[in-house]
Amino acid sequence: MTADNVLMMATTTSTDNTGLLDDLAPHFTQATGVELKWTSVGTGKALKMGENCDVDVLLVHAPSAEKTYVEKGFGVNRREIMYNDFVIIGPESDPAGIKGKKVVDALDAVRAKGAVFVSRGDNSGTHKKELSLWKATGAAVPEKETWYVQTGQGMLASINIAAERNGYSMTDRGTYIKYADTMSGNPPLKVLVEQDNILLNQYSVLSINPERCTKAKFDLATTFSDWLAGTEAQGLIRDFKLLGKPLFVPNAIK
Amino acid sequence: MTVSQPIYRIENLVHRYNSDPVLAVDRLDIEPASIMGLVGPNGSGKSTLLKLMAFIFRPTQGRILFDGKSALPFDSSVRFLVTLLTQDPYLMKRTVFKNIAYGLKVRGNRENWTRPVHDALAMVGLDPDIFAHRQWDQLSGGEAQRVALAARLVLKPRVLLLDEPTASVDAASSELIRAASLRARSEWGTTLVIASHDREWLYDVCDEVIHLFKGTPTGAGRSNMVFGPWVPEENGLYSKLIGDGIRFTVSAPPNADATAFIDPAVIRILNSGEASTAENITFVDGTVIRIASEKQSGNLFADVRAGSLTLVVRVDESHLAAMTLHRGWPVTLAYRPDSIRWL
Amino acid sequence: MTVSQPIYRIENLVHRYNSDPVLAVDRLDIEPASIMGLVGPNGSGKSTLLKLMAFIFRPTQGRILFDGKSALPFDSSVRFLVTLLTQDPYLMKRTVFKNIAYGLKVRGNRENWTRPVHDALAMVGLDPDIFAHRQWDQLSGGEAQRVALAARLVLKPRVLLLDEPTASVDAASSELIRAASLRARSEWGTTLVIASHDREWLYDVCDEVIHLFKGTPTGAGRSNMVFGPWVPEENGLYSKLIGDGIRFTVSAPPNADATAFIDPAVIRILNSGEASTAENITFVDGTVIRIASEKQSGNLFADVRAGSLTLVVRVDESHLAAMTLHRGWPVTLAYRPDSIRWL
Amino acid sequence: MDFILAGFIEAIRLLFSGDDQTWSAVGATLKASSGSMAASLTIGVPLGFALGYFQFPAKRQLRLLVDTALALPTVFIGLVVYAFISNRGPLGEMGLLFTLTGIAIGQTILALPVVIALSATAVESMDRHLRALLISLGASRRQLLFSSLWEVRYGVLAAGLTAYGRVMTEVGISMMVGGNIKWHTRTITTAIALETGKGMFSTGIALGLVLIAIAFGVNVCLSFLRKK
Amino acid sequence: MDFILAGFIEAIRLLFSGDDQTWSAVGATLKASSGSMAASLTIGVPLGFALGYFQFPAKRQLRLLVDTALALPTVFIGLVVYAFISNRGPLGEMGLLFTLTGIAIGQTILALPVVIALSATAVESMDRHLRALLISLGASRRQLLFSSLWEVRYGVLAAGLTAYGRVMTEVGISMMVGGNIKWHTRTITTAIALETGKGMFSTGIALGLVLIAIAFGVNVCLSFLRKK
Ligand SMILES: Nc1ncnc2c1ncn2[C@@H]1O[C@H](COP(=O)(O)OP(=O)(O)OP(=O)(O)O)[C@@H](O)[C@H]1O
Ligand SMILES: Nc1ncnc2c1ncn2[C@@H]1O[C@H](COP(=O)(O)OP(=O)(O)OP(=O)(O)O)[C@@H](O)[C@H]1O
Ligand SMILES: [Mg+2]
Ligand SMILES: [Mg+2]
Repeated sequence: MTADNVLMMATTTSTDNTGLLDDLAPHFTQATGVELKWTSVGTGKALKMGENCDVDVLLVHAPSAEKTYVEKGFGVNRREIMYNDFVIIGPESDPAGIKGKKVVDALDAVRAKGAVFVSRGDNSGTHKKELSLWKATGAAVPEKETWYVQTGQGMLASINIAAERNGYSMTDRGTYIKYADTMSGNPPLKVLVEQDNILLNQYSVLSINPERCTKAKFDLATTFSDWLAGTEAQGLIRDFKLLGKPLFVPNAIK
Repeated sequence: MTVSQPIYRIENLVHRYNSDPVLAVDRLDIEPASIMGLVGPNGSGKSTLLKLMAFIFRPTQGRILFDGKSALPFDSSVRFLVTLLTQDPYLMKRTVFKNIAYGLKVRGNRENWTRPVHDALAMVGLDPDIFAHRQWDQLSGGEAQRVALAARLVLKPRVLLLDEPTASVDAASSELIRAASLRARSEWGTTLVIASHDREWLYDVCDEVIHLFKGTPTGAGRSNMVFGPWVPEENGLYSKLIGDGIRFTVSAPPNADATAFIDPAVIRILNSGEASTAENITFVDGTVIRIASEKQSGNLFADVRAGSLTLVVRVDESHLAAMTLHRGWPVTLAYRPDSIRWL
Repeated sequence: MTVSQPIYRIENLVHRYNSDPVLAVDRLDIEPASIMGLVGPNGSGKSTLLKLMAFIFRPTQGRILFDGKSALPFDSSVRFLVTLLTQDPYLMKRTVFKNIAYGLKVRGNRENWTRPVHDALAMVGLDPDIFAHRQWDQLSGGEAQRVALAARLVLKPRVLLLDEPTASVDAASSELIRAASLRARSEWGTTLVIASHDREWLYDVCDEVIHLFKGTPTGAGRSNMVFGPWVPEENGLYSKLIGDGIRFTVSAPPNADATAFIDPAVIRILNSGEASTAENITFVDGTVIRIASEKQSGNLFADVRAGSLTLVVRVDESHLAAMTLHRGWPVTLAYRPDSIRWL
Repeated sequence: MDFILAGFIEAIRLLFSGDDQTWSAVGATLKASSGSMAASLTIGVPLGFALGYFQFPAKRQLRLLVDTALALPTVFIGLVVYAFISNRGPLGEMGLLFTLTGIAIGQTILALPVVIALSATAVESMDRHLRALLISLGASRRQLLFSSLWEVRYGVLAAGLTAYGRVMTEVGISMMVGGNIKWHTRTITTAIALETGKGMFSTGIALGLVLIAIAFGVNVCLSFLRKK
Repeated sequence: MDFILAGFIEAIRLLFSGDDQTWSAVGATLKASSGSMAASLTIGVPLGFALGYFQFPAKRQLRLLVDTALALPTVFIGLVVYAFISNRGPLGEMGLLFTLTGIAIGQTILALPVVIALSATAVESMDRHLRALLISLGASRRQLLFSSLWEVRYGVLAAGLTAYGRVMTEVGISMMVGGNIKWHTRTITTAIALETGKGMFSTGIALGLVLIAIAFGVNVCLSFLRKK
C-alpha cells in the first residue's frame, strides 16, 4: 500500500477505546482500498492537529466546537454519523438522592448536598457536555467548590476517582460498560440518571480544508466520510456491541 | 610490678591477596617508643604488614595484639592511636590545610587548627604561608609526600607507621623527616615502624631493622640473600651467573632453588686484583656503592655491587686505613663457599 | 659536513601554574645519545621541565626545539620519539601486559606483543609469568613503578625522560634500571634525561648533571646552595642559624635574602675538632653522609650534614689516606667566607 | 511553530501575573518532588555506597537488578503504587490515594534506581587509596562513608540532579496516583499533559518553561557545590 | 491488587504466545530507542568528554545549562519537536510526524543532557595523571579520547544505561510525535498509557513487565563491559 493510499485521522479516545474503529477499519480498507491510520487524542488536541494540517480527517464529538471550527475555515464537510448517550453515575447509596431524576434536578440535588462530583475538567467533548449540563441548571459551574473534583484525566480514570471518592460523575455509556465489566459485574458506581434527551452525544466526521492544507488528502477524507454515512458502515455501527451491549446509534443523513 | 609489654605483638599472621600468601609472620614483638625499620625487596610484604598494623584491613589468619589486646579495623582502642603514612602520598581533594586538619576534625577536636597545622607543615619544611592554601593537586611530588607526612605528624600519634617516607623527597627534607621521627619518639613517646629502601637513612633512624623476604622476617641486622637457581660446577660447588661472565659460587645447596644467606662478616674486602690463591676461598669482583657505619654497633659496612647482586660486607677498621673505600672503588670480595647458610 | 645538532634546544622557556612562574630556562641544549641528570630540591621544577620536554603541555612562554624544529603536544614529529616516565607510577586500569603493550598498540604495531612485553618486564627484573597477567592494582609500590618503566622501555624511544625512576624501588632494581638506561643509550642511541633525588645513583648514570633551583638551572656538577635570610654578626660577617647553636657564616650578602653558592672545592674537610685558628677561616661541624667519586672527573666528594644543611665537599686524595671518611663520621668543615659567590 | 513563541510569552505571564492555577501546580510539584528526593537520597545514597564500595557474593546480580530498574516505566510504578494504596488495596486505610504523599512515594521508587546506580558508579570511581588514607587518619565507619562521598561529590551531585530531573518531569505516577486533581494534586507535568490534550499547545509550552525555570533555580542553588 | 498478579500471567502470555500487537510495539520501542541511543551517545559522549575534560571560560555556565536540561519534560520536548515537524512547521516537508524517526529525534533530545552530564562527570572523576601517561606513551588526540573514556568506562556505561532507561520509559514524546498509531508508532509505553486509559490495568502491568524484560536483556548483554 503506497503512502498515497493512507488516510490519517485524528479521533477522540472514546471511539478507539471502545474498539469501534478496530471493527470498522478493515471493512473500510476492503471496500475502498484505502488504509486508515488514526491517532486517538483529546478532542481539543484532535482539532488542533487538524488545524496544523497534520491529519486529513477528524472523527469527534463536540458539536459547538466543530461548528466554530468549520466557520473558521479549518474544517469542511462536517457530517453527523452517529450518537451514543451519557449517563450520570454515583454510589449505590446515592447520598444526594438523584436516582431517576431529570438531569437538571439531579445536579441541583448534588449541589445542594455538596456531594462529591468528579469532572474530567480536560476540555474534552465529554467535559464540555458536562459543563453544558451545569449551565442548564441556571447556576454557575461549581469551579472552585471543594466537592467538585476536576481530574484533568480520561473518562475511565475519572470514574475510578469517583469510585475511590464515593462521588458522582457523568460518563459516556461505552466507558461505563467497560468499567462495570472490569468490576466483575458489581461496580461500586451505578447508573442513576439516563435517558434524558439532553444527554445525547453526537459524533461527526470533518474533512480538513484542502484550501488551507494543500497536502491534506481531501479525496480520501471524502471517501471515508461517504463510506461512514453509507449503509454498510451504518449497519456495522448499529451492530457493534461492547460486551454484548449496543453502544452507538447511527444517524447519518445520506 | 609489670614487665613492659610490647605495644605490638603479632601472632601467626598470614595474609593473602586472592589466594597467594604474601605475608607470614609467626611472631613479632615491638617495644613501646622504639623505632623499627623494615627492609626487603619490592613485593616482600612491607606495605602489607604496615597496613595490617594500622588495622586498615584484617589479616587472613592470625592476630595482631595492640597493647596486649586483639584489635580490628575501626576499633576505638586503636583508631586514634595508630596512624600510617601510606606509600602512595594520596591526598583528599581539598586544600593542604584541610588535608592536614582532617585527622584533628575526625578526633572531634574543635579548637583552632591553624597552629598545629602550621607547626606540622614547618616540621616537614614547608612554608605554611605558601602551602597551607594550595589545592591538593598544586604540589610537586615531594611536596605532596611531605604534606601527607604532616597530616600524620599533626596527630601526635602513639604509633606512627611510615611507608617509604623519603621516596621522592629531597636530601634536606629526608634529614628533616629523620629529625621529626626522632622528635616524635622523644617528645610524645611515639613508636615508629618505618619501611624504606634507603638503607643508609633507615639504619640511621632505627633502633633495629628487620628484613622481610617473600613475606617472612629473616632476621634483624644486615645480611645478604642470594636466590637460586644454582647450577653445579665441576669442583662440587654450585654457582649462579650474576653478570657478564661473573659467577657467584656457593657450596652444595639443599635444592637448586634454595636461597643462600651470607653473613656480612664472613666476606673480606680486598683491593681489586689482590686475590690470593688460598684454598677454599672464592673471589668475586665488584664496585663499592656506599660505606656506612651502623648506628648501634659502630660497625662499618660497605655495599658492594657485583654483577646484578649487591652484597653487604662488614669492613674491619684495619682495612679502612689500608685502602680507599668509597663509591665507585673497584674491589674484590673473598669468602669461603662453605660459610654460606641456606634458607 | 653538519655539526651535530642538539636533540633538544630550549629557548627562553617560562612556565607558570596559575600565575606563579615555576620554571625559567633561558637556554639549554641536550646532545643526542647523552644522559643528563636533573637534581634540585622539591618543587624546583624538575617534573615540570620533564613534562614540557615530553610535550605534554605547552610552556607559558618560549619554545622547545626538538631536532631543530619547534614542536607542540601531539605533533607527529615527537609523538613516537619521546616518552616520559612520570613521577607518579600511574597505570591504566588494565592488566600489566596491556599497560605495557599500550604504547605498541598506539604506534599501530600489529605484531605479536608477547615477546617485547616480556623482554621489557625482564629488563626491570619482573618475572613475566608472575606479573604479565596481574591487574594494575595487584602490585606493590615498587613493582608498579617498574611496570611503568617497562611500558616506556618497550617503546625503544629516541628520548627517554625519567622522573625519579628509582623512588620506591629496591637496591637490586635500581641497579637494573641503571643498566637498562645505559643499554638503551648504547643499543638504541637513546637520549636520556633523568630527575632523581638519589644523587649517588644519578651521578653514576649520567654524563652530566644539571642543578635546578627555583626553576632556574644553576650550573652543572656538584655545588652547594644556601638560602637566606642572613643576619649580620658583630665582625662584619653574616650568618644563618642551621641548627641548635650551629651557625653558617658568610661574607656580606648583596641582600638579606640572597642565595649563597659554595664551590665544593673551596671547603676543606678536617677531622672533628681539628679546627685551627687561622684568620679569615670559618668552621662548621658536621657528619659525613656519603662519599662518592664523580664518574667523569674521578674526583671524590663527601656529602656532609651540618645542622639542617647538607654540603658537598671535594675531598683530596691526600686527605683520604689521613682520615677514615665514611657515613656517620664526625668532621669539621673549613672555608673562607669570602670565597662564597652570590646569586 | 507560532505556539512556541506564544508559549514563551504565556510563560512570563503565568509566572509574573501570579496565576493561581499555575502557582498551585508549582507548589504541588515542589512538595512532591522535595519529598521524593529527600527520601530517595536518604535511602539511595547509602545503598549506592554499599553497592559500589563493598565486595560481596551477589554484587553483580544486584547491580544488574538496579540497572534494569532504571527502565521502570512511570505508569507501571503508578499502577503498582495505585494497587497498594487504592481503597481496595492493602494500604487503602492510610488514605494516600490522590495525595501528594502518594505521588512522592511513587516518585521515590522512580528515583531510587537512579540514585543507587549513579552513586554506586561514583563510589566505584573513587581512588583505591582513599580507604587506607581515611582509616589511617582515624575515621570511623560513618566518617569513612561521608568523607568518601565528599571525595566523589560531583558524582553524587550528578546522581541527585539526574534523579531530580526524572522526578520533576514524570507524568505517569502523578497522574495515576495523584489523579491530577485541580488545586490538589495537579502538578506542572500533569497540567502540561492536560493542556496538551486539550490542544492548548502554547499553554503546554508555557508550563514546560515554568518547570525548566524551577529546575534552573534549583541548579543555581546547588552550583555552589561545584566550586572547587 | 489482583490486577498485578493477573498482569504477571498476562505478561508471560503476551511474550510467549507471540501476540502480534505486543511484538509490533516491542519492535517500535526497540527501533526508536536504538536510534535515539545511537545518536545521543555519538553526539553526547564526545561533548560530555569536552565538557568534563577541558577548561574554558563558559564551562560552569554550560554545565548549569546541561544540568537544567536534565529536567526537560518529555511532553515539552514532544511539543517542540512537533512544532518543527508538523506539516505547518519548518521541517514539515520531511514527513517525520507520526514516524519512529520522529520519535527517535525527540528521544535523542531527551537523552542528550543525561549522556552529556553523566559522561562529563565520569571524565571529571578521571585521575589527573592519565593525560600525561597517555600522551607520554604516544597517544594521538583521538586515542587520548578513547583511552580516557575506556578508563572511566563504568561511568560512561552508567550514563548510557541511565539515558536508556529514560528513553525506554518516556511516553510524552512517543505520544505527541508518534501519535500512538497501531502497528506503526505504538510503542510499549504508549500502549501502556492506552491500556491504562481504558482501564485494562492488568494489560498495562503486563506490558510494563515486557518493557522491563527487554531492559533486563539489554543489561545482561552489556554486563560483559563490567567484568574487570
Ligand atoms: N591487591 C593485591 N592483589 C594481589 N597481590 C597484591 C596486591 N597488593 C600487593 N600484592 C602483592 O603482594 C606482595 C606484597 O606487596 P607489598 O605492597 O606489601 O610489598 P612491599 O614490600 O611494600 O613492596 P614495595 O617495596 O614495592 O613497596 C607483592 O608481591 C604484590 O605483588
Ligand atoms: N598544578 C599546579 N598548580 C600550581 N602549582 C604547581 C602545580 N604543579 C606544581 N606546582 C608547583 O610548581 C613547582 C614545581 O613543581 P615540580 O613538580 O616541577 O617540582 P619538582 O622539581 O618535580 O619537585 P619534586 O622533587 O618534589 O618532584 C612547585 O613549587 C609546585 O608547588
Ligand atoms: Mg610497599
Ligand atoms: Mg617532581
